Amino acid sequence: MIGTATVYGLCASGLVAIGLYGLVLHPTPLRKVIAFNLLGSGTFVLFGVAARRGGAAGFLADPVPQAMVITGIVVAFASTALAVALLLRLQETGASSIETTPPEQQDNGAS
Amino acid sequence: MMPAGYATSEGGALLVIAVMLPIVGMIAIFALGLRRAERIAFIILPGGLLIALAIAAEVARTGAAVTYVLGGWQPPLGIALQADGLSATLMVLTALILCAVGLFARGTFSTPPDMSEARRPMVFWTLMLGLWSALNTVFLGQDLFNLFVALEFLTFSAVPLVCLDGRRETVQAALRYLLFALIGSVFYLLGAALLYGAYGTLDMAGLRLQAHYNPATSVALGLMIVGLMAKAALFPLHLWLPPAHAGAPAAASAVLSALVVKAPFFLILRLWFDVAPQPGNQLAAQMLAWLGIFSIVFCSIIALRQVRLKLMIAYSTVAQIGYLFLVFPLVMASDAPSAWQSIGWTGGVLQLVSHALAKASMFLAAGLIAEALGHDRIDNLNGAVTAVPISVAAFGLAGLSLMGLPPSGGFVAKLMLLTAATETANWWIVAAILVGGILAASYVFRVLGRAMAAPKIGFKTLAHIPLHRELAVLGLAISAVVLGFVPLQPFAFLGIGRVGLP
Amino acid sequence: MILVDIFTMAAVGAGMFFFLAGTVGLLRFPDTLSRLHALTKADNLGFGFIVLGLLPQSPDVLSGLKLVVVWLLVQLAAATAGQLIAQFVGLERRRDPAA
Amino acid sequence: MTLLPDLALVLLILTAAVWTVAVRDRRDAVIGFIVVGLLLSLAWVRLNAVDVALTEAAIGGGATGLLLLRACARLVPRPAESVLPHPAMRILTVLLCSAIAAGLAAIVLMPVEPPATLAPEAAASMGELGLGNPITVVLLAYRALDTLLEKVVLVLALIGVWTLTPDQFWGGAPASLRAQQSSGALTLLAQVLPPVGVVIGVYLIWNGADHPGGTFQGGTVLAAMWLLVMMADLREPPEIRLHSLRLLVILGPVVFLVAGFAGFWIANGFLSYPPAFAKPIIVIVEAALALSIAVILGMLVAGPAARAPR
Repeated sequence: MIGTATVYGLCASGLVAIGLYGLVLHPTPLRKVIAFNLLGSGTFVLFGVAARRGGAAGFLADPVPQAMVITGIVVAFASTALAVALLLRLQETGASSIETTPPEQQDNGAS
Repeated sequence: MMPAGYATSEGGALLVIAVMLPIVGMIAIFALGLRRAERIAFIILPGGLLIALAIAAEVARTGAAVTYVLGGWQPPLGIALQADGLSATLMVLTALILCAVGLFARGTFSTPPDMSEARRPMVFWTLMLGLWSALNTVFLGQDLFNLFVALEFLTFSAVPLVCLDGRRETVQAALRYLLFALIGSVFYLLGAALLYGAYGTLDMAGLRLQAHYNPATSVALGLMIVGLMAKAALFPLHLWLPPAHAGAPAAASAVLSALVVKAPFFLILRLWFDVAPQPGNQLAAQMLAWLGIFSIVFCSIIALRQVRLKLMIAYSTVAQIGYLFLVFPLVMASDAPSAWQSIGWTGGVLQLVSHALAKASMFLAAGLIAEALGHDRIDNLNGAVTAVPISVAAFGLAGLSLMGLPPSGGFVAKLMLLTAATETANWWIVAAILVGGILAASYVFRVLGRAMAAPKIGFKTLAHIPLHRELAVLGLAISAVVLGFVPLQPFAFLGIGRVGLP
Repeated sequence: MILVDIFTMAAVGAGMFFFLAGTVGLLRFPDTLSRLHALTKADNLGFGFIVLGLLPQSPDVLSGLKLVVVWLLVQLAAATAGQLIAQFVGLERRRDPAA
Repeated sequence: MTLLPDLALVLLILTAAVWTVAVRDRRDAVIGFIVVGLLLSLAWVRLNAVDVALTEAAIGGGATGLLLLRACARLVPRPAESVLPHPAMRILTVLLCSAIAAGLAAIVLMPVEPPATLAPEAAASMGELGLGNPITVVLLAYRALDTLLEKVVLVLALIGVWTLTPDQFWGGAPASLRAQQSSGALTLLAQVLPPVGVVIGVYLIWNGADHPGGTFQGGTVLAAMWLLVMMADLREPPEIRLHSLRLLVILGPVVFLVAGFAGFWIANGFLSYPPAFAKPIIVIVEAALALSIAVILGMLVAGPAARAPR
C-alpha cells in the first residue's frame, strides 16, 4: 500500500537525481548553484517523509526532522548567497567559468 | 529504544566554552572591528589553548570521556558534546597550530594607521576564530545533524579565506572549493535523512546500539562517506584542493591544509568505527585504502612536477591525506582486542597529527620564503637560505615528517602503518608507503637543494622578516620532530572514552 | 448549515472556473499583454470568489478578517506585478518595434 | 484515489525540476526554480509541515529566487549557455544519478515498522516549557545549539560575501537594488505594503511560539519589506561599516548567547531555561534573532560593497 509519504519520497528521489545531473553536467556556475538547490530540496523532502511517517503522540508529524529542515533551508540559502557573490566577483575579475586551465598550469604567484 | 544516557560530567562546561569562546571573539571583532581585531584575537587564542589543555587534562585525570548535555535535554532529542581521548588530542593540536599561526600572522593582518578598519585583517581574524569554533564542534559533536551544521560552519569559515586577496585565480578556486564542499554536505545530509528514517535518531551512541546491515544503512553510510571524501579531498575528488590551498595567504593555507581537511576525515573515522555495524565492510575498507594509495602515488608525482612552491605543498597535502585512508583495512585485519589498541589506528592518528604540524610549518615557511624573495618559483629559490635561514631549516625539519625519515612524527606514524600492513599482509599498502616516502623525499630535497644553493648575482632580500614569525614556524617544525620520540606502541590516551567494541 | 455549504461550493467552484479560464488564456493567447490581461482578470475574479466562498466557513470573525486581508494583499501584489510586466513589455517594444 | 492530487503535484514538481535543469536560458532556469520552490511548499503542507511550507515559500522560493534573479541580471549574457559535455560523460552521469535515485526510491518503498520517530519524546517534554508549537520547541530548546550555530553561519556567510568587496570600497555601500526603469506602481507598493508587511512579520514571530510560524518566516518577511523599499529606490542599501548595521547583525546571536550562558546561573546549564521563564526568554530570543535574520538576508541579497564609503 503506497501512502502519501511514499509518493513524496519518490518525488525526493527524483529531485535528487535531477539536481545531481545538473550539478555535474552544467558548465556554468549559476546553473550549478540552481541544480544544487534542487538537490538540497530533494534531501529536505526526504526528511519531511520521515517526519510525516513518524507522526505520533498527538502530532501529525515528527517535529524533530521538520526543525532540521528549517535549519537546512536557511543554511542552503546562505550557501547560495556566498556562491552567487563569488560568481559575480569572478565575472568582475574577468573569468566566466570555473572550468579553465588545470591548476598545475595556473600562475599562482607568491602570496 | 533509548540508548545509554549521557550525563554531564564535572568538567563538562569546558566543552561549551571551547565551542563558544571563539564565537564570542568573532562577534566582538565584527561589532567592534575598528582596529581591535588583532588585539581581540590575541585574548581569545591563549584562552582557547588553555581550555583545550584543561579538557585534555580532565580526560587524562578521570580516564573517561568528558560530556556535556546541552540544556539538560537527553539525546537523541537533545544534543550532547563529548570529548574522548582522540577528540581531546585533536583539540589541543588545533589550539597549538592556531596559536602558532596567530603569532605568525601577527602584524601582517593589522589595520594600517590611516584607516578605521581594513578588509583583510577584519575578515582574516573573524574567519580564523569561526574556523576554530567549527573544528571544536566537529571534534565534540555526537549528533549527525549537529555535525552537519558544524561542517557547514567550517565551510563558511574556510572558503572566504581562500579568496582573501581577491585575485581572479583565488576567487575561482574559492568557488570551486565551495561547490565541492556543498556537494559533500548534501551527500552527507542525504545519508543522515535515511538514517533518521530508519532508526529515528541521529545520535551516534544510539545508532551504534541499533544499526544493523540493511539497504538503508548501507546506502546512507555510503553516501555520507563519499560526501566526506569530497570534503577531505581524497583522490579522485581532490581537484579543488591544490588551487584553493595554494591561493590562500600562507597563514590561511597552513590552517586549511593542517586542520580543515582533517575534520571530514575525523568524521569518516567516527562513522566507520562508532556508527557503522561491526565488523565493517571488507570491500569498502579495501576501496578506501586503494583510493588512498592512488592519492599517495599520483599526487606525489604531480607534486614533483610543480613549478610553484605552494602548489607543490598543496599536492603533497592530498598525498599525505591518502595515508590516513590506509587505516581502515589495517585496523579491520588486526587481531588487537579493539580497534584503538591496534597499531594501525595509532599510526593513522599519529600521521594525522604529525602531518598537521609539519604541513602548517611548511606552508608558513613557504610564505616567509615568498615574502623574502618576492616569488615562490622553485627553480629560482637560490639564496633563500641566506635570506630566511630559520624558515628553510623549518622547511627541512617538516620535510622529514613528510618523507617519513627519523627522527620525526611522520617516521613513527609511517613505521606503525608499515608494521600493521606487514602484519596483516597488505603488500600493496607496504609498497605504497615505501614509494610515497621516496617521492616525498624527491620533492622535498628538490626544494631544499635550490634553497641552499648560493644566491645568484644581484640577489637581494625584498622584505625583512621579524624573528617572532620565523620562530613560530620553527616551533611547529620542531613539534613535528619531537613527536618522533614517542614509543612505538598504541597509546592508552587515544582509547579513553571509546566504547569497547571487538 | 447546508445552505452555507452549498454557497461555499458554488462560489469556490466559480473561482476555480475563472482560474481555469485564466490558465487557458495564459497558454493560448498570442502575446504577452493579452496573456497578462487574461491572467489578471481571472486571478482577481477567481481568487475573489474563493475568498468569498470561504468566508462563511471561518470559525470566528478574526479568521474571516485574515481571509479578507490575504485577498487585499494578493490584489495589491498582483496589480503591481501586472503593471511591472506591462511596463517591461512596453520597454521591449520601444527597443525593438518588430516584436 | 485520494493520492491523485499528491501524484499530480509530484508530477508537476518533477516536470518543473527537469525543465529547470534542461532549459537553455538561465533566466528561464531561475524562474523554473522559483516554480519548483512554490510547488514544494504545497508539498510541505501535504507532509503536515506547515512551518516548513512557510519557510520554503519565504526562503527557498522567495529569497533564493530574488538572489538568483539579481545574479542573472548582473551576469553578462553568454550565447553558449548550456554547452553539454561529451556524450559518454552524459551517459555516465545519467547512470550514476539513476542509480542513486533508484537506491533512494527502494529505501523509501520499504518503510520500517513501526515508524522511527522522536515525536513521543518531543511531546513528553513540551509541557515544561509552556509553548504550543513543537517546531519552535525543537529549534529553541531541544536543539538550540544547532540553531545558535546556524545563526553564526549566517553571520559568517555575510562576512564571506563582504570579503569579496574590492579593497577601495571596504566600508562602503552595496550596489543599489533599484530597477533600471523607475515604476510608479512599484513605488506605490513599496509605500503601502511595508507597514502591513511588518505587522505580518511580527505576527509570524509572535505567533510562532504556539502556532506555525516563527523566527525564520517572520524574519524573511521583514527582510522582504526592506528589500522592496530598496528596490523601489526609496532607500539605498546601508554602508557596511555602519556601527548600527553591525550591531543589528549580531543582536540575535548575542541575545541567544547571553540567554545560553545565563542558563549556568538561572537554570541547569548552557541553553537551559528555568521552566517559569522559558516562554518569555524564548520569545525574546526569537524576536532578536528575527531582526538579525531580516538584516542579514537583506544584506546577503544586496551583496558586497560596490561604492567607496562617503
